[in-house]
Amino acid sequence: MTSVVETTTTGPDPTPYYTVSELLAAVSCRYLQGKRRVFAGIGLPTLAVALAQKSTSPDIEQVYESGVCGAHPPKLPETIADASLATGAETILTMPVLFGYVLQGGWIDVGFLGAAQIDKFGSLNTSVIGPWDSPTVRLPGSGGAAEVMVNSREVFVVMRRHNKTSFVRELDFCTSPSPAAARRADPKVPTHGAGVTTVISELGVFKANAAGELCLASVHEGVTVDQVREQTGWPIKVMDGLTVTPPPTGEELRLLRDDIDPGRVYLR
Amino acid sequence: MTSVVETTTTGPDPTPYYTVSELLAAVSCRYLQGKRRVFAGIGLPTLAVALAQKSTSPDIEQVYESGVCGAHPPKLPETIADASLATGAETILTMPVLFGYVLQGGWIDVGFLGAAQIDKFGSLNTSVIGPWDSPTVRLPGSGGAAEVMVNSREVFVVMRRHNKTSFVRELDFCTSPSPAAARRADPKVPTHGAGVTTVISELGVFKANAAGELCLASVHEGVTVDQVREQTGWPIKVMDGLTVTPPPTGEELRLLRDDIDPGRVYLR
Amino acid sequence: MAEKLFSLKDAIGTFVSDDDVVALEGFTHLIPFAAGHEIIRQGVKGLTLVRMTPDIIADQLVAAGCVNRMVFAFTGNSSVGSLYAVRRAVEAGGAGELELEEYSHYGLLARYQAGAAGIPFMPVRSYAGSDLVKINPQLKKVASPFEEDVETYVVPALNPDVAIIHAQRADRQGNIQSWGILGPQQEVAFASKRTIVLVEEIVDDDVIRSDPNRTLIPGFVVDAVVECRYGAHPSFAQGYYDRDNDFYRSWSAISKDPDRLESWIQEWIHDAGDHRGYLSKLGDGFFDRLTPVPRLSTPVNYGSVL
Amino acid sequence: MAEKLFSLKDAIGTFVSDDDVVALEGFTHLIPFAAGHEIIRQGVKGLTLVRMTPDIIADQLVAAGCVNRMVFAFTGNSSVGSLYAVRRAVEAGGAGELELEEYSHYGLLARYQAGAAGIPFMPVRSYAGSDLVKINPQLKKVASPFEEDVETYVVPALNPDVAIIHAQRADRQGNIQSWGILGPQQEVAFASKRTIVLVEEIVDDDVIRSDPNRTLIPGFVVDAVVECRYGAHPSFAQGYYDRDNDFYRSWSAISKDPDRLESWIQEWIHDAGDHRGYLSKLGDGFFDRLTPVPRLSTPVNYGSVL
Repeated sequence: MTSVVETTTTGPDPTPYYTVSELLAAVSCRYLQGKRRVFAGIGLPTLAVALAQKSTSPDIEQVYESGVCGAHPPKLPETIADASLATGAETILTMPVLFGYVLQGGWIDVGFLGAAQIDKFGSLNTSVIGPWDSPTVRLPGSGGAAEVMVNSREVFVVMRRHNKTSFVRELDFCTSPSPAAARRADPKVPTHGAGVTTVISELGVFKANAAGELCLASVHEGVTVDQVREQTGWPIKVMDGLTVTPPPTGEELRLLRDDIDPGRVYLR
Repeated sequence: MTSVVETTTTGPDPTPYYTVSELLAAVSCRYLQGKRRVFAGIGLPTLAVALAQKSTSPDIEQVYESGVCGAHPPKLPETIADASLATGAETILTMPVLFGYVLQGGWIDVGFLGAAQIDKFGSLNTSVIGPWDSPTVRLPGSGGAAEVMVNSREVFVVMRRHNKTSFVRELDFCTSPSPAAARRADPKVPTHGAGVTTVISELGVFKANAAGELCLASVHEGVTVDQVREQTGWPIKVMDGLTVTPPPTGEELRLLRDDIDPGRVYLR
Repeated sequence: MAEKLFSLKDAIGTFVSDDDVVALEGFTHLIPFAAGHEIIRQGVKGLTLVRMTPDIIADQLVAAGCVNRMVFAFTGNSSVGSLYAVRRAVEAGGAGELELEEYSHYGLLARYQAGAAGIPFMPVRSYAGSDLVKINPQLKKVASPFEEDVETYVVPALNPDVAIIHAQRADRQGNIQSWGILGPQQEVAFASKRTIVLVEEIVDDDVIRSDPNRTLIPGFVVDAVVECRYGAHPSFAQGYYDRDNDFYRSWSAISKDPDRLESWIQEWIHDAGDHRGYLSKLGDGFFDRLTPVPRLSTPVNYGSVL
Repeated sequence: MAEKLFSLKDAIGTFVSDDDVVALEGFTHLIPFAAGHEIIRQGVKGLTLVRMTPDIIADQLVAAGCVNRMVFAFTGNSSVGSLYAVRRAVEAGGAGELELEEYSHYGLLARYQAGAAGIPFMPVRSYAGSDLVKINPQLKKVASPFEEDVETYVVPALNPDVAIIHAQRADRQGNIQSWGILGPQQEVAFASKRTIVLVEEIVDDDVIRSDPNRTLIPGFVVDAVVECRYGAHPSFAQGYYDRDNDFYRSWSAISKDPDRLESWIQEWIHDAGDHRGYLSKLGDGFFDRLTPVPRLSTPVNYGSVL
């Protein structure tokens, strides 16, 4: 995927050029409407939440794994535990309180995750490519992802790269299982949230159907269903009423570029 | 028991009059020699620890159930959670940290407890006199006593009243069991500390023998072994080398009266 | 954002109902007395009162007939006396209208911790050999899967309907800051379905945001914030007013005599009308003798590079 | 009272031995880099490194041959790069000399919590259906005794031989104060058999005692306090210096090339001689650009009636 998508001008709002990062941030932001508390790492989720705060959802709040809630950073933070996140924050919780009481306690509406691999029910691999004890690539591991998956009301996954090695039939390693996979493996352990309801990739948007299967709900401008099918490791279902993703508006792009990330820290 | 014990002058140190409170505080203090961290409620234990700090054990530290460690109260505190305990303290821990990490974590050398009833292995009743569901007297309950008993390296018990209704053959209710009682009831649950090693009463001092049974180790001045036997609900064993408790010294009394509790808040 | 500032009357009226499981917490420090009085004023009935250390506030609520059941670890008036309304309701020959569920301190605290953390139970090191396990079916054993023949007692999660606590200060979003002795307030707020917090003062956002580690409870956990100066009296609020030890010492005589206790409740709770009326009865200058000599914390620097 | 003030060299020399289980903690903030460098300087071998987020410090310790086994939840250089020494030691075709024990964040944190609390295990809500349970035998299930047919995963207590952490300030008795992002430092200090704390500054007793709620770790838990200004670099100490993001970004290029990595360790750790030498190499004025704009906390009142 190239880093710049050229689009044609459609309708009254002249759609400008935008990068994949800008597209993913703007589309993610739209799905945050009506949500209150988002648990997210740094990067695209930061942009999406910041955009939501400045547009449709002024009261949306980002909770950071480092324990910071109600952050008012004087500059765009570069890590989930930046000094700037502590400066002027409303709350910094201890780690047992953040993971135990906030996450496990069920206070998070939307968890934002990324992954090296995702399967059709939204289980995620962030541990290894290849066998665990002799991997081709050692990835970072779960971090808090396993907890975010289990404890958020729902999970959004942002996948910058959409191909058959990232959207796979079978994960090399299941780090963060979907609720369906959790129930199948351990039927007596209660599951809580809905798991992954929304995947936003460079090609389109998948939404979970009633059975929890991720189905193509929207393709981005210039992308065809067949292209998505070719780049996905499982036979995809397409939702009734498939749409073409509305591109970022001029206002969204202006906010992202001028207000939120003028230094283009995440708007790569 | 009267509140003032008259004693005869013996030896070079002219023993003055002293109250039961003064006696219990001074005797308790002596057993604290060589101990580092004491978990204690307010009252006689406060006096004993303060006396130890000012005499034989300047580094001894009192940890309070309220989370205060390294207290430097500007005045004698009236509760275990006094405002004055917070003023100038070195540390105030949260309650989960105090009970979980400090107490259960095994950082306490000596726990100080009181009780309405004690049995010969040092199990304590602080819940009810009579049956639990229809008691003659409803007592306060465990509070932290059950945790102090289980988790301290050893426990001192101070019993102001020594008679057959307080030193009993069988407790009306076992609130805080001795390690021996715990192992008998639940052999697979590990026990940790030694339980009650020392009981300081108005009549004398009991020490636990190797089997954990409390045996008379010392009688206070003017008290006979037979008197203790008559006032104790179980057939007592007497330790080899039974001593007469050395009475409070003039210096101990001066410190208690002039320095530690000049307002006689606890020196009743 | 939902409006979080409530009057005390509206907070109790909105969030506390008959037959609720209500946790009033505060460990000697910051006991929510004003909230207890308002519950009595509104005539709430059938409550299960959860409190690690039910003290005078429990005696008042029991005497007023608000409480059917008490979940507790230590019930008494610290070392200065008894709670006679509670004892009359529990002891043989009394009306016997108060059911008890008895724990030790950490047992009940661990129930809050498990409730807050969404786990089914919390292991504790206590209870082997205690008669508490005979009268409380919530104290159970499980085997450790990590060692042969090792068991531990566990207590189940507790999720009260309502937590009511008192704190020193909050902002309008309900971010709650407290210092001094902290008690189980953070645990019970996270564990409960609804949380009401009374504070000595609502402060500017900047004050809260100047010291985010001091925020014990984030606003999203709080349903109602009530500004209620001196609302912890006769308990205390570190740095605002000390404990009214005279009142504590006077309670036994009031509580021992049912008629006198009833009159006290009528006069100081019902007739006073509200917390303002209660303070008026205490009188101008009442808190002078309880006003602390200031000892301010040394500021720390939360700054970062701009 | 035992003397608690140590030089960094003596603290590591006294309390860290070959084959120890050593937890170096700090969540992005307050990572004890200077202590890691001293471990490398002293040539300690065979360590089990426990760390929720092994990052550059882990890459350095692994490259220097100090570590045989790593217990972790997330290993990487935040979002800016990889840890190539760790990867070379783990990936197929590499030397394979690094054993891994893998958790998620809360799984490992809960192990510290159980270790600190003296309980055999801690229940967590994660791990059902995860492949982590297939490769980590420490993740086990127990049945809830409170509900029919309900199970929960549990993790066992972890009690490292040594905890090494960094904090902003302490007194001579080892009472440790920290603010900003707190990480798992309190848990790991209480869980470990020995605890070494590096601090930016040793302050007067009065400073610590002016704000006792800020004391995260009481002195009795701490075996050695080391005054070590800038000892968290390239990590940061809130209010003292910010994170050196340039260094983090530069690490991939160093780490990717084993020769360059070896030279870096030789030059910046061994040849520098000690932390003072490391700071000299950074140069005068180095921290100017990382010095925060002050944002001081509003003082609170811990006073009481005298």
